[in-house]
Amino acid sequence: MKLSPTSNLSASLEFLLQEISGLRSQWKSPRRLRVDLQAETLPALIELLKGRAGFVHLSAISCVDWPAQNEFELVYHLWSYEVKVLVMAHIRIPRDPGIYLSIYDLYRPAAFFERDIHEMFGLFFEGSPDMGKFILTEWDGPPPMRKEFDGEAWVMNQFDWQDYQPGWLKDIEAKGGGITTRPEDVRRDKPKPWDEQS
Amino acid sequence: MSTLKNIPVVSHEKPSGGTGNLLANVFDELMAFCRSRSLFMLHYCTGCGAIELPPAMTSRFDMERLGIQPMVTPRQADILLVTGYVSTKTLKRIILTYEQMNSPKYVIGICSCTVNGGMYWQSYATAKKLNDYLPVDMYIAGCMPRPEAVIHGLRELMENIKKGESDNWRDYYRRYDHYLGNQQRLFGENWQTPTDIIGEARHYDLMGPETLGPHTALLEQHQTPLKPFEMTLGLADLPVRKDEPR
Amino acid sequence: MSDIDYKDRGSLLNPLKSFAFFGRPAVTEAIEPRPASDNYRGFHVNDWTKCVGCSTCQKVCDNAAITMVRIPGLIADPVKGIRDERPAIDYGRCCWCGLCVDICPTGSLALSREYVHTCVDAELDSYFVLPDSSGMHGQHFEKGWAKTADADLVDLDRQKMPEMEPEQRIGNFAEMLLGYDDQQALLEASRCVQCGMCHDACPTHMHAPEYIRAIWEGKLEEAVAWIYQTNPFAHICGRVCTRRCEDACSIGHRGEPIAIRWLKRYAMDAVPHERVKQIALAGKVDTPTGKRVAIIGGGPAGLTAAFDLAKKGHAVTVFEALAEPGGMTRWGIPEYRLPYDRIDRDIDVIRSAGVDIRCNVRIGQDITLDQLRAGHDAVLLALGLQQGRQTRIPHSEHEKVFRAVDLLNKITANEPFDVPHCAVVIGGGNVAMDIARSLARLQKQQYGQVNVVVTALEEQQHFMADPDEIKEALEEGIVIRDQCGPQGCEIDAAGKLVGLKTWKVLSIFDENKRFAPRYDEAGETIHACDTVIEAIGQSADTSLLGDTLTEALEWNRGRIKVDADGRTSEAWLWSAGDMVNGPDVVHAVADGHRVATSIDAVLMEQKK
Amino acid sequence: MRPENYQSVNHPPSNEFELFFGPNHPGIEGNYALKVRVNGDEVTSARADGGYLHRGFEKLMEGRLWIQNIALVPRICVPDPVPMEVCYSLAIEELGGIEVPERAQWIRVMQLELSRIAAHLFTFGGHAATTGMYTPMFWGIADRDLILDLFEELSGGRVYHIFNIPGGVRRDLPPGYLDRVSKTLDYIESRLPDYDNLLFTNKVFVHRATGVGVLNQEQALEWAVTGPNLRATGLDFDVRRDDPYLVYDQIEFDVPVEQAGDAWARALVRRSELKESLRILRQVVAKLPSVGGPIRAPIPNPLAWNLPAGDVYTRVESSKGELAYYVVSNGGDKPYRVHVRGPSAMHAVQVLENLVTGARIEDVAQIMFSLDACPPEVDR
Repeated sequence: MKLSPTSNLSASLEFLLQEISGLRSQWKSPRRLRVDLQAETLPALIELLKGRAGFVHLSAISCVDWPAQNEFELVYHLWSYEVKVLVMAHIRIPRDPGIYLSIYDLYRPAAFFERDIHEMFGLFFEGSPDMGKFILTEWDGPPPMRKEFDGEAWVMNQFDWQDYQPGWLKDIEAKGGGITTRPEDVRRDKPKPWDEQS
Repeated sequence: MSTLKNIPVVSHEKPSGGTGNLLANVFDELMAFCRSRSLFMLHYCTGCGAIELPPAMTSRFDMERLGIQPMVTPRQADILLVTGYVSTKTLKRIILTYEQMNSPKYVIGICSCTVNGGMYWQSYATAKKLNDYLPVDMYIAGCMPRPEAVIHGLRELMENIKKGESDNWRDYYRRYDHYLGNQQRLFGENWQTPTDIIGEARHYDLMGPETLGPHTALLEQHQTPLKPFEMTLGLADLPVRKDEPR
Repeated sequence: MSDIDYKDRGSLLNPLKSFAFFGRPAVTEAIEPRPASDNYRGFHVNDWTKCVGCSTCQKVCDNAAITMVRIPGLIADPVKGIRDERPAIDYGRCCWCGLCVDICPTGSLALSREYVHTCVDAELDSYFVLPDSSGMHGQHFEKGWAKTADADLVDLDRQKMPEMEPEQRIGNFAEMLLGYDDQQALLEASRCVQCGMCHDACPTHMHAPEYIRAIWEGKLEEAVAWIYQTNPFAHICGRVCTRRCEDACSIGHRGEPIAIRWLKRYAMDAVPHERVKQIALAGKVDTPTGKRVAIIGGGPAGLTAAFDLAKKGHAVTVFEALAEPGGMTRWGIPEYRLPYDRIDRDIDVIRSAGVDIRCNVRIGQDITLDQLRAGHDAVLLALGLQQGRQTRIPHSEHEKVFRAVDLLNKITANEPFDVPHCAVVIGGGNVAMDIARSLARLQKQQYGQVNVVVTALEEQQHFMADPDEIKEALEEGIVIRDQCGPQGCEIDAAGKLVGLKTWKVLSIFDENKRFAPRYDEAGETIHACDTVIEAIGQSADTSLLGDTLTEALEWNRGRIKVDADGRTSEAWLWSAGDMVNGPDVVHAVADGHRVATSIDAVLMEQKK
Repeated sequence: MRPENYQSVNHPPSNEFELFFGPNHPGIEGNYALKVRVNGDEVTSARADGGYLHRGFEKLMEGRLWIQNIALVPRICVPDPVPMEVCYSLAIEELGGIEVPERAQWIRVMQLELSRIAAHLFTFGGHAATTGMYTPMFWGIADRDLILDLFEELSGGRVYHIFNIPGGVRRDLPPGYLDRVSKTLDYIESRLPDYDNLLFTNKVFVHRATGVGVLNQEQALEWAVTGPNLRATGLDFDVRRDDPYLVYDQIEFDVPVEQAGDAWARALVRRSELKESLRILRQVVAKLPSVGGPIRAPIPNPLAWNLPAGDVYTRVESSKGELAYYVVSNGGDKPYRVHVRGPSAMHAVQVLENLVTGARIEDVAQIMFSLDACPPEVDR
């Protein structure tokens, strides 16, 4: 079956997707179809979409870190120039060991996105042409986009800030005033008195 | 560069007191005047503030009427314009570039980011205070500053140069240990640049009390002698990727 | 598609057409900086006369560029919600997004059209600026990006409290305000900008920003925990607090303040009572100290002190003269404003802390003060103000002239009395409204129609009563006649009360701000009625102290003199609450805490 | 290492050189680098090297409130910031179920098209300069400045407008603004023939740009090329028309298409887009006075604003191609994850590497500018 923009789009696309087992689909808007499926069946879906439904454009691969579930969520955004629908295919893979298959052989742009995700999340894609560093070549910390990496704390530890001593501040301090709240103070959660007691 | 010794050393210290020859400083002042009227600005877009430089350079705000024009090579540039945030990766290149520039040289930090981190104060990827790593001559406030503000800052810099007040480039030699220490803190102990700042400081009589210190000692410990520069970038190791359409 | 054909390979001569531009004036601007546009986002200016130092700008700043600086010499008035702090901007962080301007609750902050600032390395301190209205370099520049009505990020309108319609509520004493539902509470809580002015203004310094935040986050138990940090009269204050906090609220400068009181009420009502008890008693000391404290008076001050002391392990006994504890909150405030089951809940929490409350025990009659002193290590007097003040106008000793507190007491105790067919209330405070509205309800129940007149010296907009109360009273059919100075009760030949004579008030205070009303006799009015009720204030009945003690104590204008901690000149005796501070629930609570701290410190010192 | 240790460079005994092309190089757009290997004049292989402008936006945004991020997003693409703001705002509005008032939508379209004109004028200039012609650059930048003046008047900022906010826009139009927009449009329209004479029908430029960096349609689809670069290969696609957002479905405009897929075709598509943008703007200027109503839907207090949990993928057509935001909320007051899909991420890495390989060294800069690759979008 080949999709055409004139046919009843949502029905035929859903009919096509029935070939994938364990797949749930949901129309979020007339041009956005969310698909949740098992990680093993994703290559089959992608092959199906590209081969039979004209989804030739890989718009992006997004990665979301869910440390509580110990999972990475990968979202493949695929667009079809023919039927003008964007399919967002969501899969979950375990954070450990954090390895998944590359779709480079089907979509060339995947190389960039997979490399980026590898750099930022430490998720390895088997079969991707280049998993070398691209942006973070001078970075030897943990993959920064992982939730457990607290960028702000790292920055506070790594850098000093300007210690401004302007004349007006000295005058005010001489009169007994001065800085009461620094911007860093309001960013911290206030301590709760009952936590101290216990 | 082996001809370094042949370059005459010019003393930039003004003779103290007014007892000397009235004409003694005339040459220096003329030099300073001329210098201030032909500044070459290194064409390096380090951050987002660079977007306001093309308007400043071209017809509308016309930097060239001040004698300032972009220069593509650091070897001939006088001004290093750091246009906004500098990521760690860029900062390394900026320091290399700065050290390659010929003295006297001036650094202008524009935008908030060069002062105290700016917008990206939380970012793990950017350096926060430019003056930790390089001596800065002029700051221009804004995020980003308008071309008028940039030109205003450049005029201030010209004025300072004419008066002989802008000589922070010496500071880099005199307090090299300080700058190197901050660089090492950010880039790691093994950090070294191909320019021999200590040697140049000795040669040009620019040694200061803080030229040498614990950080330069660390540098001497870690540094590997510069080998004759092989023209290789390690590209051979990387897979050559030429996607053929199927 | 394109108007240039791709097959058109162009011409070498085409560029020469640009010679048409030869000799035309250049587009180059003058070298001096141009003036910026009308809403340019340049350096900050801040109108210090409008700025209240609420630090909302600091919270919205995404670049952590704003530091609050305390400046001695500026006005600092927690009651009005003004701090002597002003924002200082770090131009090494600022990105001129203008969010601080759009969110500024008072509208004091703006961005100017000034945009040039340069400095050398040694002058880098000039990047840290304390903006005032004079601009970055003291030169005058017009305001650029300033607050406009349609771009305001502050939500100025509060969620409307659902309430019964006047027709529904007038015939009964059911609670007239229905309370926020979850959605309303969430929306109302989300309006808060967490400035903490309310915390500063509150006599007992309730953690209002924290519990509002917790309500917004949906953590209602955490909200209750925050409330119980400072106030065991949580249900009561959630309904009838005089809410100094809302007067200080920085949103209130241009809009309606956050409904802090209703949010407290919402949180307290939403958490099950048993859970509230557990939360409230967290942190109670397990081991008794062996010290005994007697508290005279079961009102807010006494019970707050009792709660605190009991949590610290002291054995506390409260002696209450009336049948139920709660003081004025129970005996003075009508049920439609504060249902009795809510008072019972608060009392239950206090009781569960181990406080022994003995009702119907009148000091001096059932037990003497000396006995108390002998049996306890400390005694706290928290009698409250239970005597109504009298106007002492002619014929005011008539039997149909009542004190408001006495009638309210009767209504609470469900004691029968003759409900007047037509009543005139003297006084413009909350008690006057309470009695007027209570009588109106009774009249509606018994006679089917409302006939109550409230007269007061002040103009209606200057009444001491809460504006909401006045509005609701009017809705319920009560007539308000302002600027009426009572001159005497009219008695007919049979000795029956027939009215109240008033003169029009010209002014209330003299030039020294002393109470000295001047009247216009021509404006005489007779308000026909069968009952007159005086609601012009209360005083304390300190007769139980006995002559010796009254002699021994130091007094201050008719009130017992206490030190900053609430201790009287007698070392074993403390005093707190309305009898020291004047009538106010939340003040009494604050006082209770203060006295409890003092008593605890003294007792623990003794123990050592 | 001491000065006496400096030694002269040893050249390898062949025509093969490996060069750093950037980051400090006049032929590179922004702060970006290519490592190229050349054999004589011909580039035999190339690797892109990004990250010089990396600020970790996606991480930063996770640490800031929904509304605070509006100041951050325009910085992701400096020459064309409005699509960034609009795309982010659209994502939030979709997550929060906020209905944008119609007037705000028209104002957004106006900004988007003004920004597109500004970005295209900038790109022409750069493209011309890489072929050694500086006059178009001077003209383009000076004319772009007139658009920036309009932006300054509207939003108070020349380059970073920060004018679009979730729910709508931040201010209403200043009085008489549309007249000034019209005047500027007239002026720019009158300049188009001059640009044609100077650049697009200049035989020197045509010869220099034809056949350079040729992408056929198959390759373009293969490498996920979008925007003008894709349309230059003959594929008639524009997000504005085919996946409409805002009020683009009420506006009449054509999608310019070229067939050749080389640098000139790409320049021509941009040139025609300028005209289409002018046409859109004329319609907006005509329409806006009749669209009343508020400029912003009411949004909650920004300091206490939770968005419902969910995820959304919004995309807009920026001057560089398809720009998309993938925003995930876990119900909190800050984004849980934001993924920015900049169009240049494709053009500046894989496409550029492939197009440069086999080209001549002097065309490298032209290829990069003709792709209109914007490094900050790649690095984020």
